Amino acid sequence: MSPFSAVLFRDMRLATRAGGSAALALAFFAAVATLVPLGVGSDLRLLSRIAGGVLWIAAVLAALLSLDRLFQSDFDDGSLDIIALSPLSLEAMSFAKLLAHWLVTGLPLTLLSPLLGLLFGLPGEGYGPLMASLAIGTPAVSAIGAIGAALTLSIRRGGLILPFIVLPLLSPAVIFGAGAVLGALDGLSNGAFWLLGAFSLVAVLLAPFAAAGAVRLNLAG
Amino acid sequence: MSPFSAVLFRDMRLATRAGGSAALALAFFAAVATLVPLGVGSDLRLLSRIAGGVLWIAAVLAALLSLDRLFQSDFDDGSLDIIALSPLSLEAMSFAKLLAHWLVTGLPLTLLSPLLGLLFGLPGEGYGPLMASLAIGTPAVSAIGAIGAALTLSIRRGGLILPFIVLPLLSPAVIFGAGAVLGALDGLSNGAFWLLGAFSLVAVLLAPFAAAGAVRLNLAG
Amino acid sequence: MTLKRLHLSPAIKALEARSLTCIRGNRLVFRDVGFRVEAGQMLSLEGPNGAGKSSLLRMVAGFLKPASGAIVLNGGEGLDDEERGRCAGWLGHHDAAKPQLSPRETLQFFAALYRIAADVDAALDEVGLGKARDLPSQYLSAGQKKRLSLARLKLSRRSLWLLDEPLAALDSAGKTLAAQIVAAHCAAGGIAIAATHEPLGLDSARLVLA
Amino acid sequence: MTLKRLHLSPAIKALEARSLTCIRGNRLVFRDVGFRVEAGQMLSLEGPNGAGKSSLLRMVAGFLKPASGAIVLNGGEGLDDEERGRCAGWLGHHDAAKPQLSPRETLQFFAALYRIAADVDAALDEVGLGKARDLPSQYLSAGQKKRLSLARLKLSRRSLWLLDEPLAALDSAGKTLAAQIVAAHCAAGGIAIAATHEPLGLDSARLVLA
Amino acid sequence: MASIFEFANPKRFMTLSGAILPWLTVICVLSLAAGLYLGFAAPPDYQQGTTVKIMFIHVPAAWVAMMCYGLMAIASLLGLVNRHPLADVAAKTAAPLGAMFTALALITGSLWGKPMWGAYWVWDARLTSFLLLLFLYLGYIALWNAIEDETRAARVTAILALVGVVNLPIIEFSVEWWNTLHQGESIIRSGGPLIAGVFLWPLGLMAVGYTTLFFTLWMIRIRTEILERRARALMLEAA
Ligand code: HEM
Ligand SMILES: Nc1ncnc2c1ncn2[C@@H]1O[C@H](COP(=O)(O)OP(=O)(O)OP(=O)(O)O)[C@@H](O)[C@H]1O
Ligand SMILES: Nc1ncnc2c1ncn2[C@@H]1O[C@H](COP(=O)(O)OP(=O)(O)OP(=O)(O)O)[C@@H](O)[C@H]1O
Ligand SMILES: [Mg+2]
Ligand SMILES: [Mg+2]
Repeated sequence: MSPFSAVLFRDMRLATRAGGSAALALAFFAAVATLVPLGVGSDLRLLSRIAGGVLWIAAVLAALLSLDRLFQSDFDDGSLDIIALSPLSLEAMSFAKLLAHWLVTGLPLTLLSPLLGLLFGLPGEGYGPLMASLAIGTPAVSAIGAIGAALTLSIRRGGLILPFIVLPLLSPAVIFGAGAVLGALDGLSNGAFWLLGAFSLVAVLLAPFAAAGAVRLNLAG
Repeated sequence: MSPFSAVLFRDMRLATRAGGSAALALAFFAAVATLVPLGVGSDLRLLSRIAGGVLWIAAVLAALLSLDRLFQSDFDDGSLDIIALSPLSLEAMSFAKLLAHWLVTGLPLTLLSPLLGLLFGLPGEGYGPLMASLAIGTPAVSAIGAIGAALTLSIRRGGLILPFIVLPLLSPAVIFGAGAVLGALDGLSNGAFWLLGAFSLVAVLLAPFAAAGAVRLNLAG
Repeated sequence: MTLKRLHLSPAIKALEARSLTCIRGNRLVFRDVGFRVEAGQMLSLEGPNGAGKSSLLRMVAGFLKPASGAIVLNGGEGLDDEERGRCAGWLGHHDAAKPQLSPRETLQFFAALYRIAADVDAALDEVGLGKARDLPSQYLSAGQKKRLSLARLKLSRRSLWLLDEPLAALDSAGKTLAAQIVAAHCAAGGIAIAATHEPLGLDSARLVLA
Repeated sequence: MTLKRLHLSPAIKALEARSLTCIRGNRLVFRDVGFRVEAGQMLSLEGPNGAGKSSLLRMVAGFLKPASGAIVLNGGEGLDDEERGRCAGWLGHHDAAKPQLSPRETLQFFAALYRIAADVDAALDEVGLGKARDLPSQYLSAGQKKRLSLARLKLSRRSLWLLDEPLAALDSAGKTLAAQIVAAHCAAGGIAIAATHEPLGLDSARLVLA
Repeated sequence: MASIFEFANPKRFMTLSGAILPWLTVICVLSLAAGLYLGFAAPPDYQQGTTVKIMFIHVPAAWVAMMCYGLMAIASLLGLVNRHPLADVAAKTAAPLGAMFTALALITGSLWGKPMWGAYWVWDARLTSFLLLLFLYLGYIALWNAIEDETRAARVTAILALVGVVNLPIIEFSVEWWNTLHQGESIIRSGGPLIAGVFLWPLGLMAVGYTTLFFTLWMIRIRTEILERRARALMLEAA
């Protein structure tokens, strides 16, 4: 196993152990899917209209919930020191970590999204765009979240500052993603998918470098 | 200063230090207030209809986000051992902690709610019920969250089991709380406030005992 | 939600443990362990890593229930676990220092929590933290954190001290200081039980867990 | 995102630190500290709590930049901080053991990360963790965690070992074991720098920070 | 002091359950077979057509799911108060069964919903409260699995079960209230289908079948768990 996949698999394993963050996608999904009707009422027409937006917001919030620990726990227990001295560059490590994060949160959320569509009475033509937009866009959520997590590393409980850093960066993803779903429902063909894809690509390419830079600064200890 | 207020003020101080959970209410508020219109579209009629529900959901999610560390960090760093041996009973400690949590999250959320109402175009008659329902109901959120946090104390990253435990227990609060706002908008006078108040009272009275029981069991270490 | 009144720990004449068995996560850690300590005495817990020293201390504090056996104060006056805990001063593995709070804030919190009217600054000076008094604990060195724990222990007016590796991370001056503090406690009629891989250099009974 | 190839640490002939100054959070910790260690030697860092031993180790590892001065390998071949780090084996204060992972999983991860083909089980047996091999690390005792760190250190084929209180929490057998491991490393031409309040009992140069 | 060593002598339970189990199984199989036969033989409902037959597997599942929570809570209370390990085991083993029956009711219900309401899911009061019940079960199971130490896990989860039992009626009520307050969506809920004798018989038989199925499975799981623990205790003794 290469150093890269060592980090990737370890992070995924940690996430899928009892109480790990893979449960998060599921738990958060369940939380949001039931809370929204309880809060806004059970009218299926209304619910189907906001399904795409709700899922996108859930994706972002789920990322926020788990991302602050992306580097923090390795930092606190000294694992980051060990990793920093390994043959793996911090850039590659950051990429492995964000990939693992996406695989255990973004991907399951995407795969579960049709179920929420069902619960919210989403019309048939909405499912394709819903899944596609999440599949294309959630990598950006993990990537930008990783930058934020690295930036707030040395701040105790930085997770709570994270929203301020991450949200403005992420709002394009939410706009394009939810926009793609709504557009499809209204029969509009729009450029949202392309924009979302481009945004996601840039985010994923840049994030490892930004995150590694921030981690390096924080290693002083 | 009494032992009770020692814990209360310490927790509030920790929450309001850089990166503490007082920022949480604010950040989450900002997140929800900006993301929801982005996600579901800017139709003010729709937004004003869901404003109450959205705020209530935000309150619950914000609680989930911060509550898993209510006892966890004291448990991890040994503070809980010190507190358990103090003259303060674990019941009183649990109460101090949930009170502190409410003062730094539920209360600010309540005070900020009119701002969100404004952003979402809430009609004038909605503001009173919105604030009142949050003021009455958010203590229940902190209380039930405290039970969940204590139950998941000895579990690494127990925060991710938390949603499943806390959600069903909290659903009455969301239903009554959001229901009170909607009812007011529709001009219906309903019993939601009374029900919410009763629920909140019961939750706050029971929580310290349930939480203390769970903490005691988890102290084995 | 009552505040117990036991905050000035009653003098303990003797602490006795009778054939304790410890099971953790379905594994037997030790069985049939017994000892007796009297006022003014110190007991050293020894034994290899994983023998159960820390676990035994947690049992005495009342955190961990023995699978069998009993711990008895003063020949069996019948204090329950929680009340026994109210006699105990604890110095554990962990610092119990919040990273965001300074040593002074940490001790002030402790004093209020334990209802102790104490000169916090003097206590900090005594353990050599005078200069680092207002630095967030996150920035303290390992030994400085341990010194903070020592200061806390000393402030607590508890008669039964439970110490888990009290010397770890301390420099030689710190070790001497720790030993002095424990010696003074015993001289005043207190009891100390210490798990340690380094002798404190004090007169003490020994209990070796295999 | 390149994978560096330095994973078999090159033999180091000498490591030299020249008039290092350490400033942390606007406080001067030490100034003008210099030393030189050669292949096969060990250096003990001594000094009171808060003197800056841990900070100095982090400087040598390349984590912390000196405010002034330089650290030079082999008389100045010009490896940068990160490359110097690739020669270093690290045993820090923290266990670097994930609570959810067992010792075996922890070592397997380490071996893969450092591209070491090693018999993980044998390494665990050697440090006395054979029985606790599959227990989540969360349940390890303090000394067992330290032993896990020792196993990791031994597996790493790095030539420059940086050790922060390697003996803390170990029982006497564990201390002997740790000393043996370090001695073997130096005998094989490695360098060890250890900050410790308890002598390892090995021949070593001493550097005292005031 | 309950401990693994004195693992409160469950011998009586073992002999008793060993004697009852075969009979229970026989009743279960017979009533399920008869219920299914009568159910399929029943004429299609004039209103709901053949889909009415889903009722026979749906309704008893819902009943058993709720009964199970009650039993789990009682066992938890006994475990917490009397410290009887048998009660702990009973509570622990009831939860997955409860979750299973809840899921069964949800799945059959939503399969029924498609022909009846035109959607697999609507936010109806009963449906919603059942979904919340499923979460409660899942949370309970997850908590059990996450705590290594058995005794501790039993006590901690017992607190959850009891808090849940206080809250269940409130959930039930609030959901009912929530759903009837704001919307008059045309859910064919009120009244329900007229239950004629032809439907009543198979339904009753299925109810007996499901209930005995539950108790059979429960007993088997309790027995297995006891044997496992005994084996572990013996290993400890030997260690
Ligand atoms: C996921 C969907 C559903 C769930 C979770 C669900 C849940 C339940 C529950 C909990 C009960 C037992 C209540 C009691 O005995 O008081 C029940 C009974 C019943 N359900 Fe459903 N149900 C679902 C869908 C449906 C559908 C689509 C129909 C048919 C239109 C239906 C018809 C009935 C009938 C006739 C009873 C028995 C009548 C009674 O005892 O009140 N259910 N269901
Ligand atoms: N929750 C747990 N589940 C399973 N095993 C545990 C648990 N907690 C501790 N143990 C095991 O119990 C044994 C005793 O641990 P303890 O911490 O009491 O040892 P110790 O004597 O203090 O050791 P050290 O000298 O290393 O500090 C160890 O083998 C440890 O692995
Ligand atoms: N980030 C920081 N900001 C401010 N001061 C710091 C920071 N980190 C460490 N210090 C201070 O630097 C000094 C040196 O710390 P260091 O951990 O290097 O000491 P040490 O020699 O290892 O002590 P010990 O023997 O207790 O382990 C301490 O006084 C500490 O308070
Ligand atoms: Mg120990
Ligand atoms: Mg140090």
